[in-house]
Parts: sequence; C-alpha cells; structure tokens
Amino acid sequence: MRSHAKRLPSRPVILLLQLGVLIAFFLIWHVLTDTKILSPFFFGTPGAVLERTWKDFASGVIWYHLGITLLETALAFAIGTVAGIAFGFWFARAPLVSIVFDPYIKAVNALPRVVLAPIFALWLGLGIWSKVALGVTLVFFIVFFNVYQGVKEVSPVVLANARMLGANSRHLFRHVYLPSALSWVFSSLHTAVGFAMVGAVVGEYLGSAAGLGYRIHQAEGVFDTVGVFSGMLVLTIFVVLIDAAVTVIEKRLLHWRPQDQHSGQH
Amino acid sequence: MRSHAKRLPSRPVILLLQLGVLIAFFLIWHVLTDTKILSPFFFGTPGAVLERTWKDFASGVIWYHLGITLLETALAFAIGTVAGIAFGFWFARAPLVSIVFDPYIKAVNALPRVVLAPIFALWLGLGIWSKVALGVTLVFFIVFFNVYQGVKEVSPVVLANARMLGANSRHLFRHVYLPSALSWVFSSLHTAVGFAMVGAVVGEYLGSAAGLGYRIHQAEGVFDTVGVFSGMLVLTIFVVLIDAAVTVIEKRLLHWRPQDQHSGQH
Amino acid sequence: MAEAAAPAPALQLEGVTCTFPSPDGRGRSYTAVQGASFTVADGEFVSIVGPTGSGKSTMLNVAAGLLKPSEGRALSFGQPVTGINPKAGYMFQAEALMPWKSALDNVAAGLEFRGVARAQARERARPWLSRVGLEGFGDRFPHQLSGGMRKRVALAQTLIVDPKIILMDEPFSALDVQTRQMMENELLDLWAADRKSVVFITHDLEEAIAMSDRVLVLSAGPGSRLIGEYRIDLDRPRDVADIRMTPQFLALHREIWGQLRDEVLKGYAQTKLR
Amino acid sequence: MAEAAAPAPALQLEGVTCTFPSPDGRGRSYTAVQGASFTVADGEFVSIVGPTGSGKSTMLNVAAGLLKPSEGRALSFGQPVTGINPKAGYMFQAEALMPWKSALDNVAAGLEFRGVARAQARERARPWLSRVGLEGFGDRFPHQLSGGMRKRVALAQTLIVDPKIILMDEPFSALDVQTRQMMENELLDLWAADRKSVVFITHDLEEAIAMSDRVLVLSAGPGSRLIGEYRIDLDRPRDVADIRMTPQFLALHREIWGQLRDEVLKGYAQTKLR
Amino acid sequence: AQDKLEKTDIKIAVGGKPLLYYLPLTLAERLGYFKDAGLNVEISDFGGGSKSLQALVGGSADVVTGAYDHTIQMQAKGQPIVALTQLGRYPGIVLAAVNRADTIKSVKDLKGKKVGVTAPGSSTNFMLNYVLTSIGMKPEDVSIIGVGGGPSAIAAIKRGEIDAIVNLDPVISQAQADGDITILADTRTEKGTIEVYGGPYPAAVLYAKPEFVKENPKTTQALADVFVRTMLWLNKASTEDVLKVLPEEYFLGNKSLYAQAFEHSKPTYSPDGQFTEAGAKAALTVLKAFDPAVASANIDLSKTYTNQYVADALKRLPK
Ligand SMILES: Nc1ncnc2c1ncn2[C@@H]1O[C@H](COP(=O)(O)OP(=O)(O)OP(=O)(O)O)[C@@H](O)[C@H]1O
Ligand SMILES: Nc1ncnc2c1ncn2[C@@H]1O[C@H](COP(=O)(O)OP(=O)(O)OP(=O)(O)O)[C@@H](O)[C@H]1O
Ligand SMILES: [Mg+2]
Ligand SMILES: [Mg+2]
Repeated sequence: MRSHAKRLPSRPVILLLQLGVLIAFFLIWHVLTDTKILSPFFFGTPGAVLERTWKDFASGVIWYHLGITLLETALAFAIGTVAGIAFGFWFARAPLVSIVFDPYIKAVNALPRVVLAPIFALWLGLGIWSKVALGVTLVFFIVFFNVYQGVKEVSPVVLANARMLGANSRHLFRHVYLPSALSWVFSSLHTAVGFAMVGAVVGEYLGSAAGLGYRIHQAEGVFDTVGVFSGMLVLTIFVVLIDAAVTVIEKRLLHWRPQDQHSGQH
Repeated sequence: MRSHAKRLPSRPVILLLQLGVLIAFFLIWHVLTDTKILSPFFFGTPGAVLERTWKDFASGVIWYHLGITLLETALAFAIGTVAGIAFGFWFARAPLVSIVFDPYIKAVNALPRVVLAPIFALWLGLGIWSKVALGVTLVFFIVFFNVYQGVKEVSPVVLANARMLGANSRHLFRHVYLPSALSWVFSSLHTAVGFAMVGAVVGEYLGSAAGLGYRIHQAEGVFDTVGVFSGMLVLTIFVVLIDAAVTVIEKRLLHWRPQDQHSGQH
Repeated sequence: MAEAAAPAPALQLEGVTCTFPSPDGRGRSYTAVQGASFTVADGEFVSIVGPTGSGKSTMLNVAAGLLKPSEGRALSFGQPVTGINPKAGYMFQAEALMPWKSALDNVAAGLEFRGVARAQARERARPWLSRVGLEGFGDRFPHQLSGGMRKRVALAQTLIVDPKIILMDEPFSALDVQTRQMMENELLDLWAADRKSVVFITHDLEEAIAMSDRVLVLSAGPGSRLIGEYRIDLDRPRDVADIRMTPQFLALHREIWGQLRDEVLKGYAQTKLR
Repeated sequence: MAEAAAPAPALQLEGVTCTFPSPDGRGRSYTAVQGASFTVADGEFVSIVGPTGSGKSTMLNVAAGLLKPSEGRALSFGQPVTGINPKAGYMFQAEALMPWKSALDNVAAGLEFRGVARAQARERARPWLSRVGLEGFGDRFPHQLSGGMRKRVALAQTLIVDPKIILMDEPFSALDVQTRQMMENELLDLWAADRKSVVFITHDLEEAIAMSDRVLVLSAGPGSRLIGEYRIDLDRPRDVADIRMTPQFLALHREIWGQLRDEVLKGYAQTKLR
Repeated sequence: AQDKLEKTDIKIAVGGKPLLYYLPLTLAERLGYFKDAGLNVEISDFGGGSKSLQALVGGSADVVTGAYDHTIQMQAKGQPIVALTQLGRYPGIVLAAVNRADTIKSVKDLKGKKVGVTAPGSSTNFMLNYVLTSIGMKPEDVSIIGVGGGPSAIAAIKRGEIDAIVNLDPVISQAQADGDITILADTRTEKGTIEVYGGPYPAAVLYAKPEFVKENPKTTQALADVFVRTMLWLNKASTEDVLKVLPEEYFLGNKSLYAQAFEHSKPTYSPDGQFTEAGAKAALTVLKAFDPAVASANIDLSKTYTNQYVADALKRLPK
C-alpha cells in the first residue's frame, strides 16, 4: 500500500548523499592517518592510495590484472549460482536426499577454503580455474541454502492450485518454485557477488601469476600498504558495479511485487 | 496440507543411510588413494587420518586447540548474528540509510579477509579476538542480507493489520518483522555456522599460537597431509554438531508452520 | 456401489474420516469429518451446505487428492484418488492466484501446463477474462485487483482447463449480488453445455438450491457427517434470479433451512462449550 | 463543515481521489475513486455498497490512514488523517491474522500493543473468543482454522481494542447465514452499548439495511463516486433476522436495489468494454 | 644468576614455524632455554614473514624471528627495527629447473619461462631477480608465478604448471626426493651463496623494535642468550640429536625426508649468532636493485643490526 510515508529524496539527492559518505570516509581516513592516530604504515594515506589507483589506470597496467580477476569472479559467480540453484531445488524437492546429505553439505561448507587451495591447484592448475573453484565453493553454499529455504517457503495454497491446474514437476519449478524463490535467490546473490570476488582474490593471493590478488600480494611482500589498499579500492569499485547489475536484473524479474509497500512509516 | 506423499523412512533408517554415505565416502577415498589415482601425498589415506584423529583425541592434545577454535567460532557466530540481525532490521526499516549505505555495505563485503587479517591483528592483538573479528566479517554479511530481505518480505496486509491494532515500531519488530523474518534468519544461520568456523580457522591459519587452524598450518608446513585432513575432519564434526543445535532451535521457534506441507509429491 | 453397467460416478466418498493432529503436535487430535459418504453422479451439480468450520473444505481437499483421509477413501470416475485428482478442477476458498503472474497469465497457466504454447494460451485466456467481466484488467497483478476481481480470475483459471469435475469452495462469496448472479448464470450455462460434474460449497442456501440438482447438508463439527440430502427438482435451464420467486423454490428453501438452522445452532453451542 | 458547537464527525472524506500507477509502472494509470466525499457522524453506523472493484476497500484504506489519497483528504474526529488513524479499528477483507500466533494470541495482540501484560491480555481475550463462537480453538494457528473461523478471529481481534471508529470490509461474507446473523447481532449489541461509529462494507444489501443508520451507494469504477445515500429509519434495537420481514425494510430494499442494480450492470458493461 | 628481567612474558612472532628456516626457534623452545632464562614465551605462527613483521610493527608481538631483509626494508619505510641475533647465515633459497620441462640446463635457459616463487615480492623473488641480472638478463625476461611454500608448490611442479622453481626446504627436498627437479643455484651452502650473492647473506634473524631493546635491555640480553646458546648447541648436534628434540608432529609426514632436508639445510645455520658487515652489505645490494622503496632511501646499515648482545652472551656461555 502506498502510504503517507515521507517520500525518499530523489535520485540525484541520493547520489549526492552517497558521494558525501564517500568523501566523509576519505576525509576521516585522511585526518586519522595524517595525525598518526592510525599508522600510515598499516593504513596508507587516502591521497597516496587515490594517486596510485589513478596512475595504475592511466598507465593501463591494472587492466590486465583486473580483467583476469573479473573473469574469475564472473565465472565463480555464474557457476556457483547455477549449481546452488540447481542443487537447492533438487534438495528441496527430494526430501530423502536432502535429509540424508544435509550434515555433509554443512560439513563441506565449514571446510576452510585456504586449506583447500593446494588441492584445487593440483587438480585445476595455477590458472584461473583454481581461483574460480575457490569462489564457487563460497558462492555455492550461500545460494544453495537460500534456494532450499525459498522453495520450502512457497505458499501451500498457491502450490496446490498449480498442481490442480495440471502442473508437472517441471511446470511447478518454472511457474511456482522459481518465481516464489526468486527473492531468496537475489538476497543470496547480493552476498554471493562479494564472495565470488573474495574467492578469486584469495585464490590469486595464494598462488598465481596475475590478477588483483597477485598484485595485492606483491605489494604486501614489499610492505607497500598503498599498493595493497589501492588494489582493494579497485576491487570494491568493481564489485559495486557488478552488484548494481544484479539489482537491475532483480528489479526486472520481481516487478510484480507491490511497490514501496514498506516505506509505510510515520 | 497432509497429502498422499510417500512418507519418509523412519529416523533409524535415515541414520543408517547417512552412515552409509559416510562409509561410502571413506571407502572411495581409500580405494582412490590406495590405487594411487589420488596421490596420498596430497590426499592422505582415510585409515591414517582416522587413526591420527583417534590418537589426538585419546591423548587429549586436541582438546585445548579445539576448545579455542570452538570458542572463537561461537563468539564470531553470536556477534555476527546479532549484529547482522540488528543492522538488517535497521536498514530495512530506514530506507534512506539503506539506500545511501547500500553500495558501501556491498563493497566491504567484497574485501578479501586474508588481506584484512593484519589489520585485525593490529587492532585486536594476536589472541582470539582477531580471529573472532574475521569470523564476524563473514557471518555478519550473510545474516545481514537475509534479514534485510526477510523484513522486506513481510506480508503487507499482516503488517497493516498490526499497525491498525496499535503496534509501535518495537511491537512491529517483536510481533511481526521478527517472526516473519525468522525463516530467513535461520536459512542464513545454516550458512553462517560454517562461515564462523571458516573465519576462526583461517584466522588461526594466518597467525596464531593455538587452535585447529594453527595445527593445520603446522601440519601443512611439514607436509603432514594426514594431520591437515585430520584437523579438517575434527572441524567438520563439530560444525555439524553446532548446526544440529541451530536446527533444534529453528524447529522450536517455527513450530507454528504447517507441517510437512511440502512432502506433497506423488 | 457402481453397478457394472452404470457409468462410474464422478466422485464417490466412502466413509471418509479426517483427523488433524492437535495444534502443538501432541495432546488430543481433532476429528473434522467423521465417516462421510456420498456420491456425485457424472454430470450432476451437487451443493454442500453446513455450518462454518464443519469440514466442507476438508472434504473438497480429499476429493481433490490434496489431503489423504485418515480413514475411508475417495474414488473419482471409478479410480481411487491417491494423488492429485487429474480429472478435477478446484477453485480454492483461500487466495490461490500466483502473485507473480498477471491476471491474464494466471488464467492461461492451466493451458500452459497442458502444453499449449504461451502465446496461444494467452489468446485463449482472453475471452475467459471478459466472460468474468475483467476484459481490461489482463495486465494487472493480483495485488492490484480488488477482492472480488481476484475471485473472478480464479474462476476463469479453474474453468479454462475444462475439468470433468469441478470443485468450488465458496466461489462467489466475495461478489456483490448482481455480479454474483451473472457469474452463477455463466457457470450454469457452461455446465449445461457439456454436463460436467460440479461440487459446490456455499453458505448461501438460496444459491445452493438455485444452482443444484442435489443439496447435501453437513452437520456441525467436530466429527461432521452428512445429515441431509435434498433433490432439487426445479426445471432447467434456470435463471438464478427468477427461480427464487417460484413457490417450489420457497418450499424447498423452508424445508432445508429448518434442518440447517438447527444444525448451525448446535454447532455454535458446541464450539461455545468446548 | 463541522460547526463550532457540533462534535467533529468520526470520519469525513473530502473530495478523495485515488489514482494507481499502471501495472507495469509506466503507461496510463487507473483512477479507482474520483472525488468521493462523505461524513460519518460520531456514533453512526454507515454501510457502503457498490459493485465489486468499485473502490470500497480503497476508501477504507484512506480512512484508516494506510493509503494517501492522490487528491483530497480524510479527517477523523476533526484531525486530518496523515498516518495510521489511531482512533480506528480495521477488519480487513484479505486474511490479516499473524500466522505465527495462535488464535488466542492473535486476539490478544491489540491489547499487548497497548501495554497490557501478556498473561492479562490473554485472559481478556478468552471471553472474546467465545463471543465469536471459538471457545475451544484458542490454541489453533490460523492455518488450522477454517475460512469462516479465521474471519471470526479477525473480528474479535479488531473489536477487543475498543476503537472509536470501526472500519469493516466484508466481515461476514465467509460465514454461513446463521452464524452470520449471530455475529451481526453481536456487533449491533456492542455498537449499541457504547455507540461507536462503524463503516461497514458489504455485498449483501439486506445486511446493509438491517444493520445501518445510513447506506451509501458507490458507482461502478473506474472513477467511482458516491451516487446514492439512504437513511434507514428502522427502529432500534433491531434483530437482523426479524427485521427483514417488515414492510418498511422491503420498501427500502426495493428502492436501493433499483439504483444498485443499474450501477452494477453499468460497471459490468464498462469492464467488458475497456 | 641473572638480574631481574624487565619483562618476562614475551610474545614471539614467526612466519611459518615448522619451516627449517626457523628451526632454531623451535629448538630453543623444545630445549627449554627460554624457561632457563626466566622467560615465558608465546609463539604465534603466521602465514608468512610479512605478517609476522606486521605484528611486530603493530605492537602485538615483542620480537620476531624473520628475514634480515626486513630490517633494511623497514628502515626505508621509516619503521626502524634492529636484528639482535643471526640464526641463518645463508638464505637457503634454491633455484631449480623442473625436469619435466627438460629444456632448462642453466639459468640462461629461463628466458620466457614460467618460474614459481613463494610469493611475488618475497625474498625468493628477489633471489631470482638477482641471479638473472647477474648474468645480464632482466627480471621481466621470465614470468613469475606465486606458488606458495607448501604443498601447493609441489602441486605446481607435479602438474607442470611451472618450468622452474625458487623455493626453500622442505619443498626443495621433497621435490628432489621425488626426482622432479634439477638444482641450478643453491644458497643452502657457503659456496652456492657466494656464487649467487658474492658473499654471505644473512637469512633468519631475531629482531625487535629499537624501543623494545632500549626499554628492556636485560630481557633483550636474555633473548640473545637463549638464541646464542641454541646456535652453539645446534652447531655441535647430530641429526639424531635434533630429531630427538623436535616435536613428533614435524616428521609425521615423512621422517626420512625431514632428516634429509635438515641435513641439506644444516650449513645455513649461523654457528654463533654473530653478524658480519659483508653479509649486511650483500643484502642491501640485492634489495637496492629490486625494491624501489629501498633504492630511493638512504640506509644506515649499522642501525639494522647489533652484535652487542651476542658478544656479551658469547663471553658468558661455555663454548
Ligand atoms: N491443518 C489443520 N489442523 C488442525 N485442524 C484443522 C486443519 N485444517 C482444518 N482443521 C479444522 O477442521 C475443521 C473443518 O475445517 P474446514 O476448513 O474444512 O471447514 P469449512 O467447513 O470449510 O468451514 P468454512 O465454511 O468456515 O470454510 C475446522 O474446525 C478446522 O479448525
Ligand atoms: N495497488 C493497486 N494498483 C492498481 N490498481 C489497484 C490497486 N489497488 C486497487 N486497485 C484497483 O482499484 C479498484 C478498486 O479496488 P478496491 O479493492 O477498492 O475494490 P472494492 O470495491 O473493494 O472491490 P471488492 O468488492 O471486489 O473488494 C480496482 O479496479 C482495483 O483493480
Ligand atoms: Mg472452508
Ligand atoms: Mg474490497
């Protein structure tokens, strides 16, 4: 229901506010490191970090590494999401499978990925695939558990109705479970994007020849804090962009929902 | 609706099936390493791993390390969950805050925790708290995004009804948002338990004086694959136990739902 | 009971008892329906009336194959109902539209499930929408429709797939009298055209009499049984508005009403007592 | 319009227009209600009838403060309604019980929100449950109740907090006639006891006349307006069953029915046309 | 017969405790020398040398056993630290060709090949750079891959992901034992170290912040005593002696391999803990060539180490 809520400010105002937060963040960072309350050895200085980032982009060296990391992220995200959705649905619809494998799924989710890195390296080499695998192990579980729950949350009456109308398993999936679970899926995707990137970068960090994680590790090796933070900055910028894309898709796929139903406060 | 579904097998049968899966897993592992299809250098052998685990428990050396890791896990899980729920609700109820900070939340979620470890060590020392912090950064986001979405999914009619009955924000939280979002919260907790453990172990792995992650790191340093896998085994056993506790609580808190509504297949 | 020669009845409940576990999972359970038996012949229009909470929806769920009775069984066209009853269409009492589909897509869904291509299914759904008076509302999502409109979409959704037996749970209770009569006539026309079987639940005894071949009266719960059965020998085709004025109708109404009234009062007293 | 001396009306809508954006977010929008104005005096029982989809629920949402009209405004006891109307109780047309609370806790919720301790609120909710004929069903969760039972829980839930103005959207449509009459009488007793104001939406014109001081007739949508207003001068206290037989009642019914019927037909034609 | 120590609870950080590179630390702990000196130590193990250094700079560790290079690099960053005892005199880094590639017979053949180092920017990376430049090649002539210092390095060799590797024990000994690599340059020996660096090159050292040393002179001395005593013990110990002292977990993987690796590494340990100026200079030369921060800084080598405490210890300890 549209209500008497104070309306949100318009798009440009919001952008301005967001920019304000960003600037405030950099300012605080600047002041804290400038006054040595935070040691620049650990935290760099925002000026230097921005300058380095700018230089890296200007000289173009960063693009190659960024490209590799983004490729890994995208692959990890895509594979992990598809697998998570598929298994989530399968488990939700096959109660015996789900109940038998449940503890093992949880056990595997708890394995520290860092320790698994050598095994991935052994199976998949030091190229992008071992990093993708690391990302997939993070993304998969987040999506999996949410899809599983999302399917279980389907309204029983709507489900019964579709079945009475003659829907078979495939139809139920396509017309009932999937649309109903979509908000769960997207909720998980917002976390998953970040974790896909984390997986890729950590993989590179642990052993690779290129990528942002490689650069961060290299910078860390020579105690180049500015380089480390510059790498993280680039990384976060791109994760925000990817996430924005997810949000656009989400808005499109969930356009049937009541609008601004929750701004209803007074 | 209770339906004509084939009923699930009874509890003991399920336990037997689960045990079967476990045994099958160890058997396959055994055969693969025995025939050197998988190199025992990288994968250990199940016999040796079980024997080592048994010895560690028998001699008691493992308890101290396990205790520390479990403490860190529990703290990370508790803090991350509480913070995730609190911020999730706050953001869902304060649309302006949420829209302005949204990109930054996502950006922070994408920071590789491995790189953050030194900063946590700087702020929180080398004791358990730096590991707890690492776990919290993983747990928090998973719970946060799910709670945020869960609150947005509350039925608009039920919400309007509660407000007409005179519920203030606190009441809405306690009587509407919280119960309605609970299934989302629990869905996220199942992932979060695993990630809390991962955070603790990776933290220990990256720098510590005790804990399971420390032991795994030591074992890896001397190419003691059996030790590594034994550590992972202990870890997964305990994560499954913690998760079972979460499930028990979940069942109690969500007892109002229609039972076996989804076994309805034919 | 179907004899070898006679065609199998569209629906047959044999001693159906439905017991629900108690709310908290332990403690005493609740028996909603106790040993209910009745038959709906092929092509027959049967209404069920009874006090609220007596187990009407429960019985329809059994007939649809959505609920397994604790005792007894249901047969549909001679086949025991063990899963979803494929010959049945079911218009639910609760809201059952898919919230993520527009009104038109909701109506078209049943055809799609039967393998009709999407575009064609939508094409065939359009006349159904106008039949229920919602021609211009095809692109609305359920939350954008009024309560009565949603019910009408659900009606079209159920009927478009042309089920052999139609189960309807208070289909018209959210409609104003006029729209309701139009819908009732629409349903009767449809039914007359190819003699489907209909099981019709309503709270409106007039509606039950005006529409049906037979009216069944359910006792108050717990443990409801069928306590009355009335054959309605009014001429067909009927106009639901006009027929209510005939003396025959009024006589039937008085008769059934007498029994129903007692039952409802008893039911009310029971729930007060328990 | 309230004069200085007269008490402010319980509810006053001034030129309320409600326009909804089109389903897909762009394209033409839909105006459900156009310039509706009416007043409900303190202590008055007003019914609103109108074709389905005409905007009755929409107007109630405006009165409750859940929906901000695109134009015009609502006042309640002289105060402009800018947020939730704190003086109003609202019984929704759709299912609005909290599924995670038992029937008893659902009824007690309003008291809890008003600061009554949980145990005490449940104690006070118990008599309300038996008032609506659900004494033994306090520990059931909504999904374990029948459609009519849920409606009755919602009724108790709305009334227990003793609102000064009660908004009811088809409260009794899911009940059988007998239970319905009992609920109607229960409501009239309550209303007579301390003269609350009631806005009552129904599809049942007989019900509207039997209960109200005044009946408002809404035109068919889009852009519905109030097109008729009838004062019902039947004696109080009334028994809803008996009063239907009086000649005065029948005369009123015929009069309003004439207008409503035309309107509904028009509405039906319009939706068919659009 | 010590005076009262300023501080008895000492936090030591190390980047990979089980590595042979840091063997003296484990020995000192297992031999009970810390206890003898009245010190109560907690040893935190880190994923890498840079992290243990960060722990020191951040104040969460008191002393570190780490690479001598760090003292120079940190001076360039304005974070002075001082080395107190030398534990390793040769770096122990080995450059080896992976046999499977089969085309690499000498360092020259590395051109255009993939070389695995423990981590980009680490001392293994610098060693490789130095070797390349000393024969007139450029670091850019090879492509560098970080493979880590554990099983992942072995995995990289076995999969043929890399054509050559620069790494430490036990990776090198393991790969040697498997017959997967051929050594091209070996700084585990005096000869090899001089070939590569032109002189001795200090490896693992015990270092601390100057403030710590200034505030806790007696504790500093006690720490130096412990490590000098350990170095003297190690100098005389046989392989069996050492294996007896070490915790059993260390050779659970493969005891004979561990013994072999230890014997390979034995010459790298400092006999008495003393620094030499030549070694410090060699390190500076290497770092100046490849670490831009060091290259642009004015390094005062005398501030990066002190022999004062070692000398004092040697005076008192029986040889
Ligand atoms: N899942 C359930 N668990 C427990 N009791 C249930 C459940 N479903 C229904 N009941 C009980 O069974 C009885 C019959 O319910 P049912 O919905 O069939 O009534 P109904 O005749 O359709 O009533 P109405 O006219 O109000 O829709 C009710 O008392 C109800 O509380
Ligand atoms: N959120 C919305 N978006 C678009 N249209 C809406 C929305 N809510 C209601 N409408 C439209 O407004 C009109 C009036 O709806 P409303 O629910 O007020 O009808 P009503 O008179 O209560 O009908 P009924 O008797 O069927 O409940 C309908 O045509 C409906 O489609
Ligand atoms: Mg019912
Ligand atoms: Mg309505």
